[in-house]
This record gives sequence, C-alpha cells and structure tokens, in this order.
Amino acid sequence: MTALLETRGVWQRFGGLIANSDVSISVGRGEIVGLIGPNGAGKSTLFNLIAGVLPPTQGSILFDGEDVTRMPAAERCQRGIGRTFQVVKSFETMTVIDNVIVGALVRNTVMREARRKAHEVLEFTGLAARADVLASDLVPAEKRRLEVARALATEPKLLLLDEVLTGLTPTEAQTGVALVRKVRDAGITVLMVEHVMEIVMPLVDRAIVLDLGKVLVEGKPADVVRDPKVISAYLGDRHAVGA
Amino acid sequence: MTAQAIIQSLASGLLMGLLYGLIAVGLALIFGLMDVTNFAHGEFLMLAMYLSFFLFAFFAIDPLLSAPLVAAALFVFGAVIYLLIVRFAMRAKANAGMVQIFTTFGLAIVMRGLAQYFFTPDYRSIPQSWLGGKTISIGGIFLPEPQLVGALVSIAAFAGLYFFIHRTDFGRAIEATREDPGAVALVGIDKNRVFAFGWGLGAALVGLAGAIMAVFFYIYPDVGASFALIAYVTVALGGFGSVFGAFAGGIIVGLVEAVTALVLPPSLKSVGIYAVYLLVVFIRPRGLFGSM
Amino acid sequence: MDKNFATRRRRDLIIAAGLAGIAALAPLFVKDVYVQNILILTLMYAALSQSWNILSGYCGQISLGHALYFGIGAYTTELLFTKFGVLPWFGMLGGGVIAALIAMGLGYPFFRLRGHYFVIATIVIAEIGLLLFQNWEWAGAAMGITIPIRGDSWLKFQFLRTKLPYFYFALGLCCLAWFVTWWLEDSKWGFWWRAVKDNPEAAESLGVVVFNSKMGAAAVSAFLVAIGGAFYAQFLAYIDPESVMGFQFSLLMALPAVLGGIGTLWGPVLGAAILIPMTELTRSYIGGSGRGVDLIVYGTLIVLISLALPQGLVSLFSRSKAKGATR
Amino acid sequence: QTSEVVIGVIYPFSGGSAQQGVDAQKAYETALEVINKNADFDLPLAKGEGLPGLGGAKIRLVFADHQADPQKGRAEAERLITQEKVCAIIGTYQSAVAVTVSQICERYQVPFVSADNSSPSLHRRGLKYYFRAAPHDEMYSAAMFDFFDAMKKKGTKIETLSLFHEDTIFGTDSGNAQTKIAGERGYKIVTDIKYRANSPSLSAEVQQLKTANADVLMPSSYTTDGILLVKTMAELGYKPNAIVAQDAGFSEKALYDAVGDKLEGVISRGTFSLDLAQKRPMVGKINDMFKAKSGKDFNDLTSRQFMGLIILADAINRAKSTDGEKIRDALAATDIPGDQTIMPWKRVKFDEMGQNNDADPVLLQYVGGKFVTIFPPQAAIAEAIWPMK
Amino acid sequence: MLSVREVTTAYQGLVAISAVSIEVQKGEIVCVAGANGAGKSTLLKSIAGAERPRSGTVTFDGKRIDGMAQHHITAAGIAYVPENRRLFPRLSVRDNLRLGSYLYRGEANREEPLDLVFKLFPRLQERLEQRAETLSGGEQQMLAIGRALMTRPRLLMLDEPSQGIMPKLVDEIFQAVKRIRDAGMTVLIVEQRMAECLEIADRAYILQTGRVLMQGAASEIKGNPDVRKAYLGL
Ligand SMILES: Nc1ncnc2c1ncn2[C@@H]1O[C@H](COP(=O)(O)OP(=O)(O)OP(=O)(O)O)[C@@H](O)[C@H]1O
Ligand SMILES: Nc1ncnc2c1ncn2[C@@H]1O[C@H](COP(=O)(O)OP(=O)(O)OP(=O)(O)O)[C@@H](O)[C@H]1O
Ligand SMILES: [Mg+2]
Ligand SMILES: [Mg+2]
Repeated sequence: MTALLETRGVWQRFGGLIANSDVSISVGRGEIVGLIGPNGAGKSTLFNLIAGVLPPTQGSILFDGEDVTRMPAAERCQRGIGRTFQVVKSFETMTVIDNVIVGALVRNTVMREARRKAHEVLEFTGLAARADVLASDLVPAEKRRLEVARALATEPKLLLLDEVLTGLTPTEAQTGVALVRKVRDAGITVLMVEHVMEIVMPLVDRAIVLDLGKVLVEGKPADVVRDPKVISAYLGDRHAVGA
Repeated sequence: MTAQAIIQSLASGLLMGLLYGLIAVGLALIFGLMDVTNFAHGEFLMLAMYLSFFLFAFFAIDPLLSAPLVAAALFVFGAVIYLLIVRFAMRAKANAGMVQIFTTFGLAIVMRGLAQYFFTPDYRSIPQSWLGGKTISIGGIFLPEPQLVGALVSIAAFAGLYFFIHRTDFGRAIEATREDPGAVALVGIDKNRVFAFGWGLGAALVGLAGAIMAVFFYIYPDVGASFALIAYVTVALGGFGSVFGAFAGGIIVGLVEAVTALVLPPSLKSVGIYAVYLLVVFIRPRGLFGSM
Repeated sequence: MDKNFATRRRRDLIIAAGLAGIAALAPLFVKDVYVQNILILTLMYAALSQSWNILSGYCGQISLGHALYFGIGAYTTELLFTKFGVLPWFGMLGGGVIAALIAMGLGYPFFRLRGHYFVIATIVIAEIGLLLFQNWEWAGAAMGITIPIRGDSWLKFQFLRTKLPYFYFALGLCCLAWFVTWWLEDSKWGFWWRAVKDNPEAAESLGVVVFNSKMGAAAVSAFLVAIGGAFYAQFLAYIDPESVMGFQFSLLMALPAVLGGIGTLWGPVLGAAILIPMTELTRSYIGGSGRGVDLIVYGTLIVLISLALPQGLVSLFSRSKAKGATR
Repeated sequence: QTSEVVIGVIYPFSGGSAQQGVDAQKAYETALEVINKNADFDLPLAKGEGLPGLGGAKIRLVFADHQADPQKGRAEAERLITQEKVCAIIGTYQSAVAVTVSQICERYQVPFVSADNSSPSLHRRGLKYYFRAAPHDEMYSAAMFDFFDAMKKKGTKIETLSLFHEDTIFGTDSGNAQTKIAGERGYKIVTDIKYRANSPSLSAEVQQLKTANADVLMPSSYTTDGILLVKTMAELGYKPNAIVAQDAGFSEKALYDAVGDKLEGVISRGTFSLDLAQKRPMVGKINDMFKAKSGKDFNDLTSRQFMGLIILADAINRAKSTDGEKIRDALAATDIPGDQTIMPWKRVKFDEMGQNNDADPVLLQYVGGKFVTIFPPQAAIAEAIWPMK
Repeated sequence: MLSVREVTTAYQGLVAISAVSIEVQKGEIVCVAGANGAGKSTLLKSIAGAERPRSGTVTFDGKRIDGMAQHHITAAGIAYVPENRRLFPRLSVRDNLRLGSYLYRGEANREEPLDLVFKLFPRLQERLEQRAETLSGGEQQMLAIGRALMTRPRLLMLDEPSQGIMPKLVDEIFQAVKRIRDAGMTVLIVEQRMAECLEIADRAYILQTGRVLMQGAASEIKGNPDVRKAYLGL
C-alpha cells in the first residue's frame, strides 16, 4: 500500500532563510509519526506546507495518492488533512461547541448532523463540560485541546498535531497520550510535533528528526534518541543518559 | 492644451498634494501608526482653522505666527479627547474598530454642532494676511505663496514625524502600544501616557495644517468634510504604518487629481483619486509602503 | 440533542413573530402620519442594518459603502419604471440581482483586502458610484428622477393617500431580513461567516472556503439592501444621487447594528428602534433653532451609547443572566 | 375666528448650508414683524397689526430643519401640516427638497410658496399648490444674455463664454439654461466646467478657465466654492475680462468679506437691489430692520424670502380663511403691483403653473464695495463698467 | 523580598485563587507547580498587576504593590513573562529587546543586559531584524525572556518558560535561570516540568484548585510520595 502522505524534495525559503530544504518524508496509513527537532528547525513550516497555508518554494506533496502541492488549504481539509496550530487560532467570539461545528460541517451539511458530530468529538476529547463557554474564556491548555477537537471534527485521514501536549503535568499528559492512541485506533494517521520526549517517544511508531530544515535522522524512537547527531543537536547530554 | 498649461497643472497638483499630505500627516500618526480610527479628523482641522481665524480676528495675529499656538492648543485638545473618550472606546474587547468609528463619528457630530452653536454657521475667511493672495510667477507658472509655505511645512512635518517615530524611544513605544496595548506594561510603559501623547501630537500636526489652510480656505462648521475622505485615502494609499507612505500618498493624490481634471470632466476628478487607490491596493493590498 | 440551543432559537422565532404581530397592529393606534413616517423609517433602517450585518457583522467585512447597493436598487427600479414602464416590483428584483452581481464582482479585488484597506475601498467605491450617477445625464444626473404620480395602486406600488402599504412593506422587509439572518445563523453559511470573521486562517484549515463565504455574504447583503433602496425610491417618489447614494446611508445602515450589537440577531432591530426615532425627533423638535443643538444632543448620545455599551444594546439582555449568576 | 395663523418654514438649519437657513430665519422674522406689527410701508399687510381679513389674527412661524435631505424635508412638511396644523409652507433653498415638499403639500392641499428655489423644472410638474413669485434660472439667464446683446450693440466684444457651474441641481439647471440660450443667440461656449460642489481645490478647473480665457466667465456657485474660485484665480494669475455670475454665492456678504477686493466690477444677476431704496425708501427701512437682526444687508436670497412671506400672508388675508384650498385660490388671484414690493418687479401675478413671469431679474455690478443696478435700463442707475477693472 | 498574603483573585465573579500566601526571599529560586487551572498563572498575574486581587496584599521590598498600575510594578523591579509571551508581533526582534530597556532610555548603559541575553540565547542575535511573529515557537519564548531581562528586574517571574522548548534548551533555560539568579536576580517560576524545576529551585509551592496545597524546600517536595505520584508521573 502506498504511503498516505509523502513529501518529495520540499523546500521553503523566507527571503534568505531556508526553513525547509529538500525534505522528503512519508507517513504510512495508521502510523503515529513523531516529527521532532530543535526550535526553528522547520517543523511548523513543514506542517504549513502539508496543510496548504503556503505553497512550497520547490518540491511536491502527495496525499492519498494525489498531488496536492498547489491545492488550497480548504480543499486539502476536504481530502482529509486535519491540523492544529502551534500558536492556537480559536474562533474567539464563538463558543467551544460552535468552534467544533465549523469543523464538523466539512462532512455534515445538515446542521443537526454537524451538531451531533461536534458533541461526539467534545465527549471524545473531554471538553464536553466546556461546550457552551466562549473560546476566549478557555485557559491555554484547553485551547490546545479545542484545536484537536476542531480538527478531529473534520474527520481527517491524517491529523497534524503541533505541540498540543505541552504545558501539561505528566499525569495530564498521560491522558493526552491516551487520547492520541484513541485517535489512531479510530483509523486516523497522526503526524505530531512535540518536544517532551517522555511523551512522544513511547507514543510514536516512528520518529523523524529535522534539523536546520533538513531531515537529520529517521527511524524507531529508541534508535533515534540514541543517535549521537540527535543528541548533540536536539536532546542534549542529559537525555542521552536518560534514554 | 499648451505645455505651459500642463506644467502649471502638474505644479498646482504637486502643491495641492503636499497640502493633502499636510492635512493627512496627523492622521498618518493616529490612524496609520497607532491604528485608531478617528472619524473626527476633519473636525480637528475645522477647529484649528477657527482658532487661527479668531486669533487673527481678535488679536490680529497672522496665521503664520499663530500656527505654533494653534498646534499647542490642538495638542492639548487631542490628548484630552484621548483621555476622556477614545481611551474608553479602545477598551472594547470585540469589534473595538467599530466602536472607535462610531464614538469618533459621534464626536465629529458634536464638534460640528458646537461650532455652529458658538461660531454660527457663517462662512469666515481671513481677508488679509502676510501670505494671502500672494503668488510667485516663474516663467508664467504661478505658484501661490500660501501653498508653497504649506508645502514646506508639510515636508518639515513629515520629516519631523519620521524622525520622531523611527529615531526615538517614544516612537517605538507608540508602535508597541498599537501592537499590544495590554503588553507594554510588561516593559514599564504606561499605555495611556503614550497614546495620549500620540493623540496630542497627531492633533498638533492637524493644528499646523489648519493654520496654513486658514490663510486661503474658507471656514465653516462643515469644512472638515471636504478633506476627511481624501485624508483617509492618502494614508491608506501610502500604506498603514508608514510615515513616508502617507507623504508619497499625498503627492500622488494631488498629481492624480490634477491629471484627471485634464482628461475627465472636473466634476469627476476625485474619481481618478479613488480609482488609483483601488488600483494600488489591488496590486499591493498593504498600500504603497505599508507594513500593516 | 442540544436542547438549550434549540429552545433558544425557537424562543427567538416566537419573540420575533410576537413583535411582528404587535407591529402589524400598530397602525390601528398610530394615526399620526408623522409618527407613521418614523415607524416606516425605523423598520426600513432595521431591515437595511440587518442586511448590512450579514456581511459586516457576521462575516466581519466592514463595509461603509452599502449606499452603493441602496442607490442601485433605487435607480434600477426608477429607471426601468420611467424609461421602460417596467413595474417597480420587477425593478426591485432586478435591482437586487444587479446589486448582488456588482457586490460579487467587487468582491474579487476587494476581498483580498484586510481591515482599514477594505473599509476605505468600500467608502471609495460608493463615492465613485455617487459621482458617476451625479454626472450620468441619461439617469437624470443631479436633477434626479421624479416618479410620475399615477394614483394609488399596488401594481405600481404607489400610494398618495395613505402610508399603510409602505408601512406593511417595510415591516415585511424587516421581517424578511430578520428571518434570513435567523435562518442563516444556524446554517453552514452562518458558521462559516463567523469563522471567517474570527480567524480566516483557521477557517481555511477547517475546510471553509473563505473567499466564497465572503462572496455569499456580500451577495445576500447587497440584494436585501437594494430591495430597501427600491422601496425608499417608491416611498419618496423622487430620487437624486445624493439622497440615495450619499455616505450618510452607509453610516445609517451600520450605526443601528453597531449600537444594537454587531453580529447579533437582534442588534440591528434594537439599534434602529432607538436610533432612528432619536434622529428624527432631535431634528424635528430641536433642529429648527438653527443653532446646532440637535447635532450636539444626537452626537453626544451616540458617543455615550457606544462607550457605555461597546458590545451593543443587546448586551443589556444577554449578559444580565450571566452577571446575576456570578455576582 | 382664529387668533393665530401658523405657517411652516422649512430650511437647512444644520449641515453645509446651515448658514442659508439661519439667514432665511432672520428674513422671515423681519417679514413677520412687518405683518404682525403696525408699520408704515406700502406693502400688503404692513399697516395695522396682523391679518385684518381674519380679524387681526397674528401669524406664527414654525421652523423645521431639512438638512438638505429630500426625505427629511418631506417628513418635516408632513409633520408641520398634520401636527402643527400649518396652513401653508414656505421654503426650501435646495431645489431637491422643494421637489418632495411640494409633493406633500399637493397631497394635503396646502399651498407651498417656493421662495428662493430657482430651478425651472419645479413649476413645470403640473402642481396646483405650487407658487413661485421670483424668477427662475431661465429668466435670469435670459436677462444676462439680453444684457450681452445690449452691450454688443454698443460695440463691446462679447463672443466667447466660459461656464463654471457646480454639479448640483442648481448648477446643472443653470448651466443647461445658459447653454441653450447661448446657442440660440449665437454665443460660443469655449469651456463648460462642471465641478464637484465643496471641492477642496479648484486649481485644475481654474487652469482650464485661464487657458480658454473667454470674454465672459459665468459662474454658478455657492459661497464656499465662490470664495475658493476667486482666490484660486488670483493665485494662478487669471484675471478674466468680465464675470457675470448666477447669483448664489455671488450675492453673499461672506464672499465679498473674503475676496471682495478681487471682485471689483463683478456682475451678478439678481432680483433685488438696495439701489431701489433711492426710489422706494421703504426698501432701505426694511433692510435696516433685517440688518438689525442679522448684521447683514438683504441679498438676493433673503429679499426673496421676505417677499415670499408677505405675498403668502396677503393671500391668506384675502382668503379670510386658513383652509388650504381657499388660500390657494387667493394666491392664484394674487395681483400685487411692483411698487408694493421691495423688489424691482413689474408685479406679482402667477400663471397657471404658479410662476410669476413678471418678476424681472436685474443685473448688479459690484463697484466700490456696493452693488449698483446696471440692467435692465429702466431699473439701472449706472452704466456697466466693462471690462471689469 | 516578595510577600503575598491571603490573595484572592476572581474572573467575572469566578474565584481562581483564594487566600493564597507565598513568600520569596532575595536570591531564591521559587517554583510554583500544580495542575491545569490550579491558578498558577493567576497568581503571577495578581503579583504583576495584570489582574487586580479582590483581597489580600502583595508587598515587594516592603512596599505594597497590590493595586499599583502594572507599568509601575514593572518599574519597581518585577519582570513578568506571561504564558502567552505577549511579544510585539510586527516589530523586529531588535525593537522588542530595545523596548525592554525603555525604562532606561537616555542612559548610556541601557543595553547592558543585552550581553547576558545573547549569551543565554545566541539564536536571538542571528534573528535581530526578523519580525517577532515569524519566529518559531521556541524562539519566541527566548525573546520573551530576553525582553524581560532587559528591564533589569530584581524579581523575574516566568510562567512555564519551558513550554515549546526543545529538550536540550530546556536544560539550558533552567541553567540560565540559575545563572540569572547568580547574576543577582530573584526568580519565581511556574512550571509543569517539576522534576527539572525542582532541581534548580530552592523552595516550591504546590497549588490545587486555587489554594496552596503544599510548600517547602525543593528537596522535601521532591521526596514527597504524593507529589511523585500526582505531579511527577513516577
Ligand atoms: N514567515 C516567515 N518569515 C521569515 N522567517 C520565518 C517565517 N516563518 C518561519 N520562519 C523561520 O523559519 C524557521 C523555522 O520555523 P518553524 O516555525 O517551522 O520552526 P519549528 O521547527 O516549528 O520550531 P519550534 O519548535 O520552535 O516551533 C525559524 O527560524 C523561523 O524564524
Ligand atoms: N481570563 C479568564 N477569564 C475567565 N476565567 C479565567 C481566565 N483566566 C483563567 N481563568 C480561570 O481561572 C482558573 C485558574 O486559571 P490559571 O490560568 O491561573 O491556571 P493555571 O494553573 O495557570 O493553569 P495552566 O497550567 O493551564 O496554565 C481556571 O479555572 C480558569 O478557567
Ligand atoms: Mg513550531
Ligand atoms: Mg497557567
């Protein structure tokens, strides 16, 4: 079976700065893939390219067997790419449930259906109790959860999670990890960015490390954390010992 | 049409453009840089013109001499308006923009009403002043002195504002306050002081414009209406956040107006200005030099 | 399912029906034509503002150039009527369709613009429209168009002896605009619009085609406003560019929604109910002095209302519950 | 018997033309004083107090603000008729507002006296209750061309004309009338500039006028644009041979206060002249009454407003009733000889459309800070100075 | 140095922290931990003057600062890095830093702390002309801390500084905090990564639903079995 997502030699330049250079990765169906790498390595930029916020300077992106390189973001969402934003972008004047309904409308044109779906997703993500609160009144951690809920409501095939589990106590993070597993079990492929190794490493099937816009290493999490290049660029010595 | 007539048109257009720039420079600060909508800009101008007029009528102070006085008075006025009204309009969480539009719109109506109440709706003008009616002729091209002085003041005002915004900490504080009024306290800035000062300065610049305008334009409570829209277009055409943009915007507006009047019926000359605005933002959605 | 939500929507509908019913009976008690005139204007501005609210309140594209569509509705109707004998009812529809098409045509370049750039573009385009009509000889230029009086008739939508038909039409238009808003509010479009207003980038990532959403809102909004313009022309029986396309109309369409609560279902109606009578009464009863006192009073009220209730008059109703619960 | 007769007065009291409204208010109050109090003038109703035909009833005026908006004008007319129970309405300065106000008056069968609107189209709409005692723009324009013809006979070169008019009803109507007559009488219009009222700048327009340099410049502008026009002409070094203005701004004190020094010799059409005071002393006395209230001399607008109310009151007096239809009939039967007015008119008598065709316009020239009548010959007290200064 | 007594703060009537008291001594690093929504951020906001406490007192160097305007509190020597950073998005990195030293404008040595900032976060030096909004998440965090240092605080308050920071840098940030303390500042830090935080902290407080649940020396807290279970995930 072909990969669900594939990027082929993708470049992204911002003026003189190269945020992604020749990035070729692929994500198979049903996988949870971790995308890690130093701050400013170009992870969020790659997400933007996959989700269609901007077209890559060079290279192509294939999703579900189709070339989506020039496809607008909205259309990619309809094809099944769901994403969250690292700097959360809630619809601030709308309630939590209404935020999620917007996502649900992609596949449910009947309002009643969309609303039902949205409630379902809120239950699933544990936000049900906050359904009628304005998004602007949520605390940061809740807003990140709302990002996930909204993206899930679009019933994606591929879900891009950009640091949604940050700012949680380890105990809370475990709930988050369980949630991601549940998502995968529901048949959704996950590509996630996360800096907290204790969370990502046990969770992902495979890890891709970006550094300075390039793919540095790729492989099983256990191997990746031992890779000296990864340790020196990203993890630091302490984690080398820890891992 | 002779070459001389065309040159004359362009020269008049350029002078007029600098004058539009002068009227817009205060707006470039308040609206362009501070990002606060001020629908009463025309009425600030009206107030400044009346002040010049009364200083002339009662104390025989020439508008050129009284310009600093008028600017100072407008500074106080602008700061007070900010502290009494605009400050509260900016507190709105959602649709703060609309709240600003309508509070300042209400303010504009009140100012016109007050002007009519106190000054009567009569048309006033300053018949005799140092510059009034004087004109220089260079090879058959006439350059009216009030506009020439206006042009110089305009250039000076823009240069001053540019320096102030880009070279002083206060200028940066103004930009920061615009970006996030709630965050400037984190670096020890009092947002109200900064913005009150910004409003004062913006109004003071309108005061200068009003003093120059009073030399050759008539004065009545609704006089601001003639200039307000052009001032907005000037700032937006140049691009929000750019002092130089507003300056260039003014010159372009003046020249376009002059050229349009050569090719279209003059009653349509502002169509030329508006069309150029639409064209520019169609190609560059942030105006010519805008950063916002 | 969501019982709260469903009951709220039903409650809105019932309240609206009740208000419309009461309004429909108003002429039984209000015989004074001057007051009737105020009622008609109030209903008309409520309808216009409700329509404006669709594009600017819900979808967040602040337009201060809706006078263009108003004028187009008025001019289409009257040009068709006086030049070609087309009944105003068809002219009205035609005007609506033309306005919607123009709104969409303008959407192509305009909807790329953000914030003030967009607002100024709308002001400017309406101003261009005004100037063109002011100079368009065939359409009467500055002289305008006087609608020939042919006696009371529903067919020609013309009534000299009574204002009631105008009243009921305005009421109908107001109900229509309200109902369209009510209906769209809980629809795909309604959600899309609000999403686009709050965060276009996030909306796009959730499958919302931002551009199309704006186009939809612009078309509906312009169509309804043009119907209002056609109505106004028939009601006044005389139009000229300034009196149907002037900037003051653009403001008067926005003002009720802003004062009442922008982007809310009830804001425009509430705002118009306060603002329009206030406008008329201050002018009529203190405007004759010639000293500008009416302007001072009117302007002060606008400043005070928008400062005291930045979220609009509706916040008096909706917030009171939440506040009561917590304080 | 009624002790009070209420008349509605509709003007712009706020907005860009508030000044005209406020001046009009003073003119009407002057007329009111003449009517309601005993005055020794040879004017209808001046002698004795109030309206003898209604048992000495006094007139009361109700002022309403139309803000230059036809809709508001109409609403105010309706309010005045139904709430204030006015028996007639007078107004309105802006012609566009006169259109809707006169329609409402027609509908309620209340006479409307169009005191100062000069658009010719107004009286041609077949309205029964519309009356205008003053000339309209075609009459005014004809007078100007009569004057040109006379000057030409005397050997003055007048061949080319520049028109300069604003883009409102007033400006357009005036421009159209001038174009039409010029064509009929063989004058060449070399530039016809329509400009946007209240423009921030007129330099492009003046540049074109200067290039054309016609024998006569004929502006139709209100005060604001008039001031700007004259200032801009001076700044651009354009000194026209002659200016013959369609009144409006060119009869306003404010304009001469501002730029009078540059206007020595300007000619304006009008329908009033203070010169008349030499022949008819009451004109001077009434002017003094007005001046006491407003600080200004009567001008073309305010004199028409004054006269309008006198004529209306006279008709009500003769109708001996406040019934609209009776007043209308009385107005239709009006026949006041010219010397019982403050105007240089032959008489006041309305045709079937409500227009007084005997209201002769005059041409006035601004000389030495004053207006002198120079045309028609029977009213003239001086020869025209041509070219101006 | 800082003493918070019985502070209660509420949002639109909803109490977020109630009667919280904490002390910070000069030269200490104090860590505040707790679950999501426990009120940690609210506590910092109440000290910084971003929220006005409903009751209770806050004293800094013996002076009462509750009720003072926020910018005055900053000027008094408390720098606060909020959770959402609040950078000036369309201004450059350079301007953001320069605004940090606004209080010292006109002084010759206003740029003094810049050395420390660049030493801690060399990345910022490479990005001086870039708009703050285009920085990566981690870079923004560095800038926020850097800007706060530019105000030359005596007390630095950090709200979850490790959020979104790569592991290598997390350690560096905690080391930086130590260095900042060694440079003479006092630090009050809110963190979820208690393990790392407790390593450098002298004392710690644990908040639960708006109240102080536990307090004590860092080592003590770290050894507490309840804490290990509930907050360290061990
Ligand atoms: N619009 C832009 N203009 C200029 N530079 C940009 C822009 N967007 C991102 N960058 C730069 O590109 C680089 C990659 O940024 P990106 O946000 O992809 O990093 P990241 O890997 O997600 O980092 P983090 O883990 O800190 O979030 C950064 O150095 C950033 O400053
Ligand atoms: N702006 C606000 N409006 C209303 N309620 C708020 C607001 N900010 C916080 N709250 C509420 O106050 C309580 C405490 O919030 P606070 O942000 O202080 O928690 P926290 O401990 O910092 O959580 P986190 O670990 O998620 O940052 C929460 O219940 C939250 O819902
Ligand atoms: Mg990132
Ligand atoms: Mg927090």
